[in-house]
Amino acid sequence: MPLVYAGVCSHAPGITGRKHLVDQASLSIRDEFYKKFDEMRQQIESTRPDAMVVVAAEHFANFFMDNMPAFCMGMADFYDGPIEDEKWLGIAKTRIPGNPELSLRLIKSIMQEVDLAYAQEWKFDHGIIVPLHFLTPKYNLPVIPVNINCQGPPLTPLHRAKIFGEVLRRTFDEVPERIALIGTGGISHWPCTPDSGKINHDWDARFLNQFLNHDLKGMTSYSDEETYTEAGQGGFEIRTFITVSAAANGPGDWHYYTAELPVFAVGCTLARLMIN
Amino acid sequence: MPLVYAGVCSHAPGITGRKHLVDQASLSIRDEFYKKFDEMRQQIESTRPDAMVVVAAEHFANFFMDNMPAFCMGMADFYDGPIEDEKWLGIAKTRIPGNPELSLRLIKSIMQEVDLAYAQEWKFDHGIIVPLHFLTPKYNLPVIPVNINCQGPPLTPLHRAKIFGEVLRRTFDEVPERIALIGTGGISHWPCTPDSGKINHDWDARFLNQFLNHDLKGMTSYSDEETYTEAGQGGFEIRTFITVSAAANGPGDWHYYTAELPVFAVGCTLARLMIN
Amino acid sequence: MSLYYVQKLIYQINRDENIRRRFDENFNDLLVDYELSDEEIHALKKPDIGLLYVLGVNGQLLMHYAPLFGIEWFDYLAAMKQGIEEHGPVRAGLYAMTGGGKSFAKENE
Amino acid sequence: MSLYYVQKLIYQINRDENIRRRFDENFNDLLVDYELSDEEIHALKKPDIGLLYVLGVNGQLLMHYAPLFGIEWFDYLAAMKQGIEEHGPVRAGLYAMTGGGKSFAKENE
Ligand SMILES: [Fe+3]
Ligand SMILES: [Fe+3]
Repeated sequence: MPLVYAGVCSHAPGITGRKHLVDQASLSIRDEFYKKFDEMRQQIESTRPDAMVVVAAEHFANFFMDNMPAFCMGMADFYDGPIEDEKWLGIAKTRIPGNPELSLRLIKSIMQEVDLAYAQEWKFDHGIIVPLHFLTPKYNLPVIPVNINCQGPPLTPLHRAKIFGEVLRRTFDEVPERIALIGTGGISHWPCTPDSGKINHDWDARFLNQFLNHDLKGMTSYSDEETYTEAGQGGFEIRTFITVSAAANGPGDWHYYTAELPVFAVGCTLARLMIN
Repeated sequence: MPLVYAGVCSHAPGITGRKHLVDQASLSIRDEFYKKFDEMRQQIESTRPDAMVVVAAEHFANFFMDNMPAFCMGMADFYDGPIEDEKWLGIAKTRIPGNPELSLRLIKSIMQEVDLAYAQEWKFDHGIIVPLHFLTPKYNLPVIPVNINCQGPPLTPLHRAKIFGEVLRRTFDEVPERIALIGTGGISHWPCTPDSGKINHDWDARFLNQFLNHDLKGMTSYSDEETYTEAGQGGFEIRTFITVSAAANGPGDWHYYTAELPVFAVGCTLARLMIN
Repeated sequence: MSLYYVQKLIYQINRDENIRRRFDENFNDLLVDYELSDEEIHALKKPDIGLLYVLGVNGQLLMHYAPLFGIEWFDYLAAMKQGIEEHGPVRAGLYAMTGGGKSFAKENE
Repeated sequence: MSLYYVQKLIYQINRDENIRRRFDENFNDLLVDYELSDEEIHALKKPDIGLLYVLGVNGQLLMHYAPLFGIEWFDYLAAMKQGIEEHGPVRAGLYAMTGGGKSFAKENE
């Protein structure tokens, strides 16, 4: 059982960068959210992973329209981050260990079915470093980053994100290493657009319900137009949830959600899936 | 019948850059080769294409191991080339028209099945500009470039190059534009390695025979180790031939080959496929 | 298509130290390296954040560009809204593909 | 793994005008920006084309690097062969995956 953990979490930069801006009345909610994030860290650690594969949706840190891959996996010795200003993000610059030899085995296997790009250099933006800050705060677990194009249209089709998840799982099952898989992003949010700060609580509830019930048909049925209208630009990041769901092949058995921290500009979400 | 032409050709830089270095005794062979290239141009023009899709294997002009896609398609308004020195290559710098709107339709369709990257900027190296120099010498036909990773391991698997060709064909069949498809590269050669200048005539004959007989099983049966040993680094470029063969779905009905121009450092190859 | 070059310029200013230095020292000289229309150059230099939004610049790029000119967060958000009012719906890029980039806050809340 | 940075440096010298200028003006200063071992720095500065080949640098990169030091084509080819003799088979990259980068000319001809 080389896939030992599968989960998802939010990655909005406000979670670390604006923690001091949470109003007095909401401090207990913030602290509960952080506590749940730490609970997730403990869950992961208890599965004794050898590496963490983080499937994220980056924001023009490494990838641009001069060469925009649908999927890309890191194959570097180490990764530096955050690429953003340390103070703005509330996370100090650091170097995170990779495992290029494991990356190479995974990539060679995955590319038999999914045409992913590979990258021997990668600077983590908040999409990866915010989750790592909570889930492996000592940065002592080797990380292998993955990106899905959720930013520059044409975006990666949802059903390809599902197939990618299935192939990831098949590939993890081939290697001896114990792997924790984390998807980051979503759910509804409108970062850096006129509706920034808005959260569509109902849409989040609907999607999260599909996710927790392993309803891949439901999760892959959204059009980009629909998602943008109802869930904002940030909603495109459901691709990372779909990949993790397809890889785990199981329903959720633990989760946390709150829309009560608007200064974080996202419905803060954490979930763990059963691995079947 | 929106795929109106399918063919392949060599792209070695010596073909244009070292044309003055052909020894006196071989000038007639050189001129025959150029004449055949021009015959191919006439064949293409007679099919009245609206655009030419060039499937090539570039040489670290645009793509590097910081983000190496298995497949990438251009989506730019125009493309500049050659990226190399004009005198070294014997081709003047120019701007080649693209068709970004057609690119977008193709990419959106292809990415339903093949996870290709897209690029809104692309500088052509000899892998594309040498063929264009002969096949659309006025640079007045819109070109859409495609790259397959034949340079930085892990390389694109041969069977994915085949699937990519099948998907390209399905996609071409969906659009009203008349498309000429050209694969460039190969066959055996040892560019910029200790065996530079060598040509394996027997290996070329075997592979070309498979190509002309639409033997995709044979063409996709080579291991990279085998190809490197017998056909050199340049042999990895058979991926472009495989893609074109799968797209055309037919045998060859016209070809030219000579190993008698060693100063071009490649067995000079031209072929046209029947479209079935 | 030249939206690509507008975005590329902003991307490189955001991520490439050498380009950022050229932006600081001589923006006109830097602009020459990109294929830009007069409207785009005007929007970039002013800067007209609203027009850049309407031209299709992704917010993930634009939100890093505004502060270089001292534009604060809420002014940045307001500028995008005003851009839609002045110049009409978003013309290209992510938001044009998905509804013109208008605010959906009213419809949904 | 630091083969990546050796190749990146050569790639950027080949393709990026700004990096090329820094290479011309102050190579030592440029080298600091890359994660390189002493052996790699030595091979790049000398330059030891044969050792760079053995370290795994792709010929499509290396053949553009040699002429920057006035190394002619046939000397470039000879240097690679000599590298294999001196330092053993190619250690990483394309040629290591596919037979150690030795010359196959004799076996096949
Ligand atoms: Fe995000
Ligand atoms: Fe080539």
